[in-house]
Amino acid sequence: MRYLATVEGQTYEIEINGENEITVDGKPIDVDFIAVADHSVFSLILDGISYEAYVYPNETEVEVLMRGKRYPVHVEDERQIRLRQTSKDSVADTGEFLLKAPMPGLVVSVPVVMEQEVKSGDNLVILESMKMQNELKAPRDGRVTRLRVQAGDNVDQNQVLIVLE
Amino acid sequence: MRYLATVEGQTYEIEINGENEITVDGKPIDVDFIAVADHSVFSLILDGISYEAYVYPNETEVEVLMRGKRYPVHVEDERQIRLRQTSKDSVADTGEFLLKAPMPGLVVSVPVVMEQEVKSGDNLVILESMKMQNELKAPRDGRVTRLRVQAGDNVDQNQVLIVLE
Amino acid sequence: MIDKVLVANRGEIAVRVIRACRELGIGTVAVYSSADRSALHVRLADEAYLLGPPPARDSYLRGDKIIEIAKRSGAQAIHPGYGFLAENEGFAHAVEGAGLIFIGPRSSAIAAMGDKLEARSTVTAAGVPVVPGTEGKGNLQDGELIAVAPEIGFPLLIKATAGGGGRGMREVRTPEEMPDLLQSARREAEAAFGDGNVYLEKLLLDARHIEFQILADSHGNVIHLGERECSLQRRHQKLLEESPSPFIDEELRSRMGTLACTAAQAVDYLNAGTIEFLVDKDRNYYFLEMNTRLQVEHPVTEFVTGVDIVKEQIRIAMGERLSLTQDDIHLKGWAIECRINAEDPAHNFVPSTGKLDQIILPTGPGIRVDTGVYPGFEISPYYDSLISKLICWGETRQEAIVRMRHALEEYRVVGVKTNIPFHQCIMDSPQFQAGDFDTRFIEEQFSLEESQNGKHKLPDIAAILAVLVTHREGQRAAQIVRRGDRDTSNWKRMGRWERMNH
Amino acid sequence: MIDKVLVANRGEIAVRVIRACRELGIGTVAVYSSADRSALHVRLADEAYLLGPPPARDSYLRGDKIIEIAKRSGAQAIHPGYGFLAENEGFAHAVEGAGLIFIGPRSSAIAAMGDKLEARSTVTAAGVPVVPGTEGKGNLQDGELIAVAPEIGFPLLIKATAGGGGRGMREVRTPEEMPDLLQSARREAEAAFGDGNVYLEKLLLDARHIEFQILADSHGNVIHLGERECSLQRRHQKLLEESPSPFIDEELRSRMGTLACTAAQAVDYLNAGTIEFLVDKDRNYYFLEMNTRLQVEHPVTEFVTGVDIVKEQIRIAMGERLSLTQDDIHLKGWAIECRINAEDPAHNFVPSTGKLDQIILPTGPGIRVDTGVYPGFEISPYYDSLISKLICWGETRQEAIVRMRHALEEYRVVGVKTNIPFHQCIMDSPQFQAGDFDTRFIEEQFSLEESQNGKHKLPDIAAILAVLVTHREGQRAAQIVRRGDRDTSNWKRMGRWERMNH
Repeated sequence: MRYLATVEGQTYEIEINGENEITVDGKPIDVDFIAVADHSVFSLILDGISYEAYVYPNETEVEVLMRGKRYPVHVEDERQIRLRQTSKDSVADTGEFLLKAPMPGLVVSVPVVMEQEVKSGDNLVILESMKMQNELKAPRDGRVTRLRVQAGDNVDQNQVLIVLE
Repeated sequence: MRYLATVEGQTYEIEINGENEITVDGKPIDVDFIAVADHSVFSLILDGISYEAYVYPNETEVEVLMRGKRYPVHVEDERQIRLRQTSKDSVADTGEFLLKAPMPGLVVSVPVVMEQEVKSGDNLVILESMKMQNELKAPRDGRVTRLRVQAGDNVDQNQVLIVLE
Repeated sequence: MIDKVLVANRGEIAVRVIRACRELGIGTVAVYSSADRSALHVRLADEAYLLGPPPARDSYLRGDKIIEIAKRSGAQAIHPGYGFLAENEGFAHAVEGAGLIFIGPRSSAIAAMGDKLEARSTVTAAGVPVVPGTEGKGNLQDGELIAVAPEIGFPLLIKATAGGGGRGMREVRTPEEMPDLLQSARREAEAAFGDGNVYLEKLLLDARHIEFQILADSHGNVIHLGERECSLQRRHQKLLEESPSPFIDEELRSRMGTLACTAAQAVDYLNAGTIEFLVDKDRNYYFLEMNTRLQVEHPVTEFVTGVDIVKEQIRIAMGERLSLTQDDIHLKGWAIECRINAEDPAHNFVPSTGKLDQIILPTGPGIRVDTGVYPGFEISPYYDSLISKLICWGETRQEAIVRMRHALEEYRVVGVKTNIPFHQCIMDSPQFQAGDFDTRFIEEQFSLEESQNGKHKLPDIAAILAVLVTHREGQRAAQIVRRGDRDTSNWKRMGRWERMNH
Repeated sequence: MIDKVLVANRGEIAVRVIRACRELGIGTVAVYSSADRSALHVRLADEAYLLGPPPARDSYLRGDKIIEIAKRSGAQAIHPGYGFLAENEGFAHAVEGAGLIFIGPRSSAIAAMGDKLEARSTVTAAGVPVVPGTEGKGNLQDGELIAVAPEIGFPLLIKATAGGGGRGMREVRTPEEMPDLLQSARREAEAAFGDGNVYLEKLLLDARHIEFQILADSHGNVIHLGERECSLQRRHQKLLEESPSPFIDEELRSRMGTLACTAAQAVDYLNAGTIEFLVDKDRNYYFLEMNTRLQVEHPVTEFVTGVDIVKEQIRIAMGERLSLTQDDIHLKGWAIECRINAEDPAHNFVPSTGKLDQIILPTGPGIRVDTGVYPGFEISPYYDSLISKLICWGETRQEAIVRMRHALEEYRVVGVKTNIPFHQCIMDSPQFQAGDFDTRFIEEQFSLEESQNGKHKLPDIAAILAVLVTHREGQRAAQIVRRGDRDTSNWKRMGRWERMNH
């Protein structure tokens, strides 16, 4: 199976041939790779050097956290590479901004109302989480078209709070 | 659901009525009972006193390990109580002794042969595990009727090694 | 005599206090909110009683319930930990009024030091220098504060009169920012402390935050246990502390320590407390405030002095004399504490909640972990994000740093994100290693992104790991699909079987 | 100069040595058997190389491979830990021959002390008293040993000449037992050390096992770091050690310590070593043997002296002078170590293997854990059962005991059984608390069953817990059955759907 992995502007072509055998940009390398403690933490021995990292795959990238440093890696497999090569990005900019809760918490106040025009930097929601009050601000000018929460609501992470148009 | 729990010669009649409500020998008691770290370790708050224990149910009894002390508890539910009351113990003593491996390990030697008459205390198997040699002895006089292992075998815990008759 | 103590707190500090009591042969009573039934302090205490629902105002801030539980359970004393009711004069007073012992200062000293304005006038009168600000001018309105601000000069700080821990605190760089920031500071202070009053203070640049631990018994003895360096802060929250401070020599330590004892004596202080100073680059020092309680960072002092501060608190509360004199206190080696928070340093430090699927703690010599969590515990969004403290001791500062670097790497937390990578970057920073920083270091001179441009970069290894994990996940997904196929064919088989038998 | 060390061991001691190297800025090379790919020492080292299949003779005892890996990886030195090749004179000699540094004594000293018979003659010549036995009589045959036994008197001990750690050791109470026990001792010694030679030694009753830690540099300096009390043993395996010993006062410590240094000097000793003594109830002491390596129980000495013994070993190997003199060594407070073994104390201590599903470590002040495992790791049957060491320090012995009691209770291991309950019973024992025990205590005066008849018995709580868990399990089983029903009906639905569509 062939993959392209892009990290910090550099792309590596990595092919997985077997349990312990990969090629990186054409060079064959012996790897010894296991999961530690079932998941998220992985141990890799490569040419005798012992590495360990957290690896978190998510929708858009694979996050690798190694020795306190974070590497967001974009990984494509063969199918995705083909897809990308044959299609164009067809998603249009809808012009909507969805204010999502960056963390779970309690809505302390919502200093805007429906249809209100707001300026970039205006407070949209005051969210309390872990004893800190967080001011969630408008990233650009716009108009409040949906208002999904009110003071006193408990919200989950990534829950949509307000929509601007 | 009604249970009989016998520990150290004393039998308690315990009825579970709800999530937090039990009766012990007829007395209702509020309990607050949760599993810690998913399994094996349990936390119980009873009249404000906080207890914690390992609880290991196995085929014949429930082993409770609390504050360094071990309590083997025999638990019967309603169905088992009825069964016991209506039937007699019908298992006959077969006269066989199955020597099982008390631990996983390597068989170092088997100083007996088939059909050999052995005396109580004779070595049947020398088993090496975690760098210690363990002499597995005959618990009574008898004759070797089955011999399932030989020197060099790796055995699992509870695997039958030798049968005496 | 005290033979049972109620611990009016949660998390690592409740656990810390429970441990100290147990070792003194004293029984312990935990209190908890319904979110904390499985919390470590509930598990470790001899007794545990429910306070109420998760929000602090309904549970850990319910002083009335806490006193009632103390009396009902037969506890003679209450240890407040830090935060929650620890510096609430009214609570301390109510505890005293209920005939119980408050393990901390007298309520009068909390009042004197808790109101930042009064504190500053008191210590000024005792000859201790303070940072210029609106101290001693009463609780001013926004208009008055805006008017007086230019006299103090910009930049300045808005601080909550009743506050601490960075809550209700705002930095103001220009006069124009004053109205908005006053409003948000008051709102946060009101929410955090039930008191929206604020005051202004000059913002010292190139300053270090250095504090002295003091102990005072009821027989008039006051000693200090040396200093803690607490300049590494983010949003005015301490992140990392050490003792001693690389900035302080024996002469300055002795001078400031004596002054700290003087400040404590000015309010007839009892029990453990901390005098916070700002020290500018010319070694001028100014009294900032007194924390009339146990501090989060007390373990670094314990490591270098060998004194168990929490046990001393309890002994003092029992009326015992300090067993140590100032001459007995010598700092040995170096200790560093990293506060481990459940937050994602790569995404603007948003709090991270959820179940701790796995924790692998660092172990070995010179390592201490104070924690309120364990694998399997669920981090709720109701309380602060501090989940544990990692403290390392070394014979020298250099050794303590190296030990901490490796301990941070060994410390594995799966299930929530933590700021461990952030601490790793600080340990790797040449400026930190050189002891060359001030209170602005983290926010102005330190960058998580830049620190990643070091010599130890391994993008190729990251790429290989990312691909190996992606491949493994893909194979697992394929297996599930295959199993799904099998299930479908089972269904089909079952269907056929059913047809045949109907 | 040493800038890379190969650690020829596994488990907690390999991890301990890796930590010391890292803190000295020295690179580390781990070696491992195929059973240990995910072991902690492999995870923490900079480099890791496979030795071979799980059995020690094919992996950790392959001195030839280890030396080859050291040379290939560029390591200049090898640390042997304890066990495996640590006291193998041939290995030390081969390491020296390969131009590498053996972090330990010279091979000549290992030879002199490793052969128990030669050791006893050497120290006798140096004026150190020894336990009566067949020392200096060469390797006797069974017949000769049986003949000489009555001269020594019963009870006596058969001990492996090459041995240690209780392997190849047997107690003999009557002359009749001699032949059988000689045979089994030789067999175990042969398997453990590749050398079936044994000797006899008088079994001292009411004796304590007390050992002195010594450090010797290549410049002729020898110091001791005080004693360790190691009398608590089961089947001649140490279980629990402390420092200082409750039996030793300053005068005796000084006298025995000086003697220990003399014994070390008699073999021109280099690096860390331990002189073991038996001390009878009249305070007569006898040289037992010298362990020419790091001991399992070294952390208790580290806690009370503040000396990092493993770092000292490395510094000595680099040719440095000891930085401390005898006058610098003062024992502060009290330290106790419990060896945590994967074994079931309730079932005759059978080894327990399997996956460590969960580990909750004790934390807080005065606690040190040295471990070779972590949650998720699988305990294999190939190596010894020691999985970690829990070490507690206290200002007094009493405090150390209380801290240990609670730490043992906090230490939760799920997946394998451990001897933690056994240690808890020892901590609760009045005799242990009074310091009143000898080497026979565990086997003759201490009973796990009897200790359970204490005042803290809670059979009613045990009954309630047993029923609550049984009930919960029953409900869970019922749910699975119900889910099975639902699945069946899905199949039925699917079947109907298929009929309709065919």
